[in-house]
Amino acid sequence: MVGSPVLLIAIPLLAAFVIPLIGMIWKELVRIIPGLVLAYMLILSATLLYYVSQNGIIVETIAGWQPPWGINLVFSPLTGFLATLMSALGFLVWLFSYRFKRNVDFEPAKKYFIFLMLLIAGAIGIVITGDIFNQFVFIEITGISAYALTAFYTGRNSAEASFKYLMMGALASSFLLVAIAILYSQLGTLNMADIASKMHTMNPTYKIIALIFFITGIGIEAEIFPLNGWAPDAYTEAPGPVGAAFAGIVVKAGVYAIIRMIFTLFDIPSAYDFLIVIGLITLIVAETSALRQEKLKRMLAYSSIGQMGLVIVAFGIGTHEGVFAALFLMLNHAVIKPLLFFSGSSLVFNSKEKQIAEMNGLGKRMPLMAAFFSLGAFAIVGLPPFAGFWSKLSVLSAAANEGLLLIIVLILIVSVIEIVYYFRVVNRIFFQEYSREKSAAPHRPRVNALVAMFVLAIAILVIGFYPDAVTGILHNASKDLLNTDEYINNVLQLGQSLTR
Amino acid sequence: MINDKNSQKIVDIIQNWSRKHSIWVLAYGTGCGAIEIPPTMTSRYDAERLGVRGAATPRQADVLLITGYLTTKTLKRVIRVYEQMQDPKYVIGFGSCTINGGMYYDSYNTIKVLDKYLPVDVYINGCMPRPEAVLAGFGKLQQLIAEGKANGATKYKENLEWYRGNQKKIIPNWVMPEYNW
Amino acid sequence: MNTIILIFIIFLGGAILTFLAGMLKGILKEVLFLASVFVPVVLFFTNISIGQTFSFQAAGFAFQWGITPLSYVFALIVAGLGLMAAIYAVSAMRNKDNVSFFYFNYILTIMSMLGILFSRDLISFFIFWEIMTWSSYLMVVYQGKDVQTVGIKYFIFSAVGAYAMLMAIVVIYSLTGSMMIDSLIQSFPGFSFNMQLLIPILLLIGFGVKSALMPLHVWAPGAYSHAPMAYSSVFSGALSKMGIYGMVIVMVSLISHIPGGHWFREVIAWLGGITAVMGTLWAIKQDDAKKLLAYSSIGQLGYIIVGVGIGTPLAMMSGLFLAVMHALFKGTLFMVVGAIERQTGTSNLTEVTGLIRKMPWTFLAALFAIIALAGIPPLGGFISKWMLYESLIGSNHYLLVIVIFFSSTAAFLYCYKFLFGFFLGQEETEWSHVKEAPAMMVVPMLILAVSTFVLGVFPGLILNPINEAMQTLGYANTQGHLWELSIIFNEWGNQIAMQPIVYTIIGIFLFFLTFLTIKGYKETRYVTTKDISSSGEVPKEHENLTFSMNFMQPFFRAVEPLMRRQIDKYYTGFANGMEALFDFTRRIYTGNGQTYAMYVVIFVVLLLLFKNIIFG
Amino acid sequence: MNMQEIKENLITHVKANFPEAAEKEFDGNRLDFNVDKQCIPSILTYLKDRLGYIHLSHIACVDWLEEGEFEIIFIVWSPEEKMKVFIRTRIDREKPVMPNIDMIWRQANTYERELREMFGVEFIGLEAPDEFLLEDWGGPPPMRRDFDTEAYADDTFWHRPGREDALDVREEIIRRSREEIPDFAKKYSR
Amino acid sequence: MESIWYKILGAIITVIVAFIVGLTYMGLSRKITARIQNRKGPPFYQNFIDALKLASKTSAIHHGFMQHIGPAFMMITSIMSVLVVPVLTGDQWFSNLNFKGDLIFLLYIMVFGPLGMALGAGQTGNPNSAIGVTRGLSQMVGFEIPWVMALVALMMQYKTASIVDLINIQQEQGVWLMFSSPFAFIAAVLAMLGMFRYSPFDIVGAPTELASGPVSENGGKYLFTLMSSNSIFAFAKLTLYVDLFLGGASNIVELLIKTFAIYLIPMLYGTVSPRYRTEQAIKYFWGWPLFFGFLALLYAAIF
Repeated sequence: MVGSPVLLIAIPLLAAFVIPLIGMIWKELVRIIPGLVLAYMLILSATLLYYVSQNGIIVETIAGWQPPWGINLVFSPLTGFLATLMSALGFLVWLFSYRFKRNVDFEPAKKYFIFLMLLIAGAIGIVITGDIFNQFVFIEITGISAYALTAFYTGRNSAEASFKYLMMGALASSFLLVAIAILYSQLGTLNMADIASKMHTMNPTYKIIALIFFITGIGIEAEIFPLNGWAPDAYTEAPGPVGAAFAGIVVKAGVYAIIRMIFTLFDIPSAYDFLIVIGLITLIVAETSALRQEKLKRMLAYSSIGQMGLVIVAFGIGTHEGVFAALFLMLNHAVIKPLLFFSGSSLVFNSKEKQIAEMNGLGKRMPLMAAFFSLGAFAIVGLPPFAGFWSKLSVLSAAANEGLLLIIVLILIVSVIEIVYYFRVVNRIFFQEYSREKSAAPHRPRVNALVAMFVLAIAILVIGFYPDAVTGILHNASKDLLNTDEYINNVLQLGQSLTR
Repeated sequence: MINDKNSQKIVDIIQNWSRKHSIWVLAYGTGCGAIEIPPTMTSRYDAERLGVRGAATPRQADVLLITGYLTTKTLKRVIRVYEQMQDPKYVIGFGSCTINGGMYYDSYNTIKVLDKYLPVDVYINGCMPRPEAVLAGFGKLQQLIAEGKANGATKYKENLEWYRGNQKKIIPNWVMPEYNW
Repeated sequence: MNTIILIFIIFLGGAILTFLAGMLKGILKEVLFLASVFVPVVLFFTNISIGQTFSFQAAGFAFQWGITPLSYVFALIVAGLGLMAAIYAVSAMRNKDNVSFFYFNYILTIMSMLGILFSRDLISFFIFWEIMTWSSYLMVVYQGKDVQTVGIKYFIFSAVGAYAMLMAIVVIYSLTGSMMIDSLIQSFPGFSFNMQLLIPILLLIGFGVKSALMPLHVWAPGAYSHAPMAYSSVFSGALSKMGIYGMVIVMVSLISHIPGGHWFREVIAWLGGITAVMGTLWAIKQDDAKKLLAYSSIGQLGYIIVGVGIGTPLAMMSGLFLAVMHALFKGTLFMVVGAIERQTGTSNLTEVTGLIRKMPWTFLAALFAIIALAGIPPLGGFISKWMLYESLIGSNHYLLVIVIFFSSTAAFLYCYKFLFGFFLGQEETEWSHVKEAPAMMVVPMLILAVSTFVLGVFPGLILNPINEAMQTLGYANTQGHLWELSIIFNEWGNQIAMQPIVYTIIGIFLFFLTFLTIKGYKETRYVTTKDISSSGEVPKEHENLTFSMNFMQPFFRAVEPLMRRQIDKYYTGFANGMEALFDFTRRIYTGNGQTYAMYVVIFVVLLLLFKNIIFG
Repeated sequence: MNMQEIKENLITHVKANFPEAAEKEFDGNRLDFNVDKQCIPSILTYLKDRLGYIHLSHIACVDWLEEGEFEIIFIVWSPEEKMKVFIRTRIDREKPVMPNIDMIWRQANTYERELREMFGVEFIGLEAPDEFLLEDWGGPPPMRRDFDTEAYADDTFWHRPGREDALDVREEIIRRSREEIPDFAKKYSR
Repeated sequence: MESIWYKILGAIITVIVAFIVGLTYMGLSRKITARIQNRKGPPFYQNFIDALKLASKTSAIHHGFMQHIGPAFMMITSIMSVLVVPVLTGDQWFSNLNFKGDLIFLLYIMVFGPLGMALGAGQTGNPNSAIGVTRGLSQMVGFEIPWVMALVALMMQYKTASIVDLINIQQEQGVWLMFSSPFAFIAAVLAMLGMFRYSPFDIVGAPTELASGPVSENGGKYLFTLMSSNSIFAFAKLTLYVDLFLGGASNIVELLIKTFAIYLIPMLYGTVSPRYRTEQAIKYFWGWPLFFGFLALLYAAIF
């Protein structure tokens, strides 16, 4: 044990408040400290994950209050996996944005890193908390920092996007609060495990209504159609690494919240079918919308929404394979989409409109960026031997095992659409003539950004060529999610923490 | 076997016999004489019974039949056609115009004497010669071939410079490939 | 170390090293490229034996690589043509931009094709299939022309095919719990009828796309003609055969076990027949030699599909033999076009004329290939055509044989057009500077061309492995009964003995060649092509007398009704309609916050209203 | 409208636009105008576009050797009115220059080339190869009246000497056919 | 080894006979055409004189290698087809290559020469030649279809692709195939009209229009080779028809009578027909001949 899971939340929160103070001492520390913090978190969570996989889950109580009364943190293979993923991504986002804006003055850098730390703290909090109200609080923390990061460029469009996000977020909070209120009024507890164990006693009507409000509330964060209106604008207007953070961290947390509700808290079987349907609708609408986009980041945003739809479909299948596939998808999405955002934002760095049409012929000017982008595109559409292939294969395989042929057909049709819009961009980058008037001027990214992208690219290739590197973790995580009883027992009996 | 003199003679006789009875005619229908060819070839006079047959291209033809006056412009083409024909080859001048210009004797643009430019084997007189005369002309040519006297092509080859000089006199702008044998 | 894995490691490492060596100057990348194609191919020919396997586990799937007699036949094509085209490519691609990228993709393509043939399990089959797809896609767009139309079209069709295949694979996996091809074949007869129908159809869509079967062929003309010619020869010669390879397995091992499967095979055979006819007709119409060859490839693949689809022993033999032959002659022809394009700068049949005296060796290769393509004895193309006809007649496909014969006769038209357009006709001064292609380009062409002749005289050389392959597919041994080293039989026992025929032909040819060439009292001389009997007219230097526009116009006046409809237009219309539809869905995201809020409210209200239906 | 009305109508129209044009009437469907050579393109355009004389039948040239002039005649035809109009103009014989009209009628190009070759009339702006009917022509324009074709032929070509006895067989022919030698033929007797 | 030399001798004799018979038939056709046109006409041996004259031309030009070997290609086709077709039934000496090839082989070896010739014609650079070749190839696509239908019908009906087998069947049954498969015979005869390239299907080498088309640059010995190859080829085709539909021939007289009877059909049809354009010719062949071809296939499928 190198530390307690609570540090995963506490340290970034602390860092967020300390950054402005330290900044007064030495400006550069504002940039360095988050990196150190995130690196520590990555090491911590990875070690904990290893520990958990060996010794069973960790349940940490806050201030000595035992569940179901006190707030507790659950570090299981699933939550640990997500937390590790998030801290790793957080680290890469930091690495990419270490010198993100050259000549930036003190203030925005400070703000940026404050909100990034808050964002990561909130997202990890959502994942590892065992208390439903606590989760709501973390969702709020994540949301608020996300609004702020959306408006980071302080332009008119950024403000508008941020405002939309804020408005939707406010709606989400209210629905979420209502749902929590219903649960509390009916069951008298806020602890997830406790709720889960008492759920069968609840009035079905209230149960369903609570579920609906939950889905609506968290669905806004998890980009479920039609609740995801904020997403394209926010992704487009936020800086590139923030888009990566949204896609890799925030949305993952939202999806986690939803599936935790449906898999653990509520015992409503038809909710799985609902997940499949809503996921498919999200997938189809998002991918078809992406086909005709003119702005790169907006296209990536829709693609991101579509991927989340696919994740939700995979979760909706509900079997071990389905969950495994969904987690694999989440992992791959968390690896590939940041690479696309990083390299894409580097490619259009010098363009005003950030249009796809401005990327003509950039492959010759910025070969490395273009190669990273193409690698990401190849991987995300699921071409072997890259990472995306295995997750797509798992999803299809899981669906086939359940006999859901129609889902397979729809997923594959959507994949074709995905191929079309990604390859249009790749074609533009590599095989169209560069024109001085129309194309964006080349931009040479800094070494830290290159390293960040390089790590992601390596990860794509490693997972692609040797998927067994991650499948073990994913299998553990999916077992953990599906085994509701063990979760309840572990939490209510404080799991491993008592024996520690 | 060809070197032997007697057998050469026999071969010559056979070859000349075949040439005599197989006359493929390339009719250069420049003037009004061309109208006399169809009656010669068709049912009434039927030149085919003598082995006379039309040829479509100079490569296949034995006889170049020049049916009438030649302007300087057409003379060029006639020379070209003649030079494209394969040995042995014969020329028949057909009608008065080829002999002495005929009614075009004072024309500023027609040649008057064909044999200054091409080696004519047989002239057929008349303006126009009727098919009987044409057949007689072919008969004369056959006779010459059989006797081995229809050697216009050899004459042309041997006296090429003289012929060429005459041709170039009225065709100053000479762009044709050289006839090199 | 296992030779199989060694081959793939050399390929992959060679590809990466070659790509990296592209950053350096000098001939390092060429050397690396040739080595990384040559070494594995040699390893394949020397160290790989049928039945040798290599197994491992990854991502929860069992992988098995090894070669079967059937895949050995196709691997011969891939390895042989791949090596020849590689030698050709080094010379053909010299001084081009980004050559190392070409080499990289080339090696990957060869590797993936061998991988497909080595795969004994569906998952690695699919992985290699997709690597082949995207590496070939990168080659199609390599020259940067019509990328957004031709390239995307190729990739969409490939993706649709591949995803159909993927769907079949996951369905098979869910049904059998195994990814092994053998276990699929074993358990296939036990599937329900719906699955028995669904799986072959899905697989055939996948394979049909690659082998340019009729409704799925629209990508082929563009893709074949846009790739560099050095690659197109592999593309058309070997890569399309991967579809045939899959089709053979599906046809013989799966469809035969469906009740009423022979109707299925009839349909495929007829599709192949229609493909052959339409490919041929469109090929005649093309003025660009690349397009002509592309359509011709479609037509030839149609023949192969007919042979595979009919599936009698003779038909299957003819299909596989034609697959080999097509690789040889179409590979040669694409190389010829590449050589001509390199030397003259264009591949338009109406522009280039009279190269025969400038590029005699190229002409010789083209002549052999064209004679083989036309199926004229004594070259190898004839053997395959003969077997195809005999098998069709023997199995009472009398209408199909007429269709095939029509297309095969019409093929003479484009064969002639190809040779005439490039090599014959007037020798124009515009092309008087043209020289023969470098030896590294000519030699591979000639080797391939001569091998068509060798296989024509001794078809048994390649029929032997084909026979072994067919025996593993469940056919009886046909040696001595349908073929011997130099004799082929039809199903009624009539025979064609190639050796005496070839000797007679050569004898007659030499006799008359001597007669025509004899000097002495017959003077034979050469004159230029300006010295023609054009009514006494002397063609001037700049006058182009070659007849090449509207070349087969009288023929098209007769067959016009057949060619009025283009399937491509329907696809384009469909795609445009889809884009318009998706443009509509895009408008769901209005960009207006109030609308989004309204969506949320509507969502909640709907869920609440229909909660009993949804969550009941 | 009968022919006379058509002619009067035409004359009024033409006169109104080209006052200097001198008309000359003929029987039947023919009408002549004498104009200055500068007016040629405009009057032809006018006839073609306004009055329906859409067809150019011919361009002819007459060599007025004694007057030192060439007369160029443009013949246009109206299919509706069934009327031929001759536009005549006189140009200097020493420097025969004419405006080119092949942008009005494409076929005028052919006639102009012929006139250029046969009479040496230069059409300004005529774009066509030099040679038309006469290839390799070295002499003066052969259709001019001062061109002596017989002398030229004697110079250029061989003549077969004729019969050995050099008899003038015409006398004998006339005697046999009991005809007189016409005057024009006497001119050519040697 | 002796038997091989006998075979070669037999083959040479066959070729010579074919040459003589073919030229004689062509001469007779000229004579008959002349009589129909109310002319005296040339003697029947006129073609021999022509051939001799062409052979004795003392110069010959070619425009390149392909034109030079084109006639040799043509000769391969002619001689190969006359060797593959059984000339005299049951005769050991003249069995030649009968058992080494069959109908499909014959179909394909028959286009070998024309393709080589077409290449030779293309090499000349004469546009007329190329035009003639395209017309010829297009027309070939026209008449091959009914011709192949007839052959396929025969092969299907009698389950053999060998010509010798077909002759044997006819002799065993005692009925000629022209009576037992009438539709195939009609289709084949209609296709034959195009195959012999007599009028109305002679647009390929139309003398006045195309300057004799593909052969327009060939003179002297090239033309001689082509002419003799044509005569041999004509004989081969006639013999093939006789073998397929008229029960073959066991002695030379029977052979001559039967072949001449077949030969009269395209010849007489030609003398009274004006010339078709290419697409008209193709449409002609895809009309009634195709219909009879289908009938033949139907007939073969039913019986």
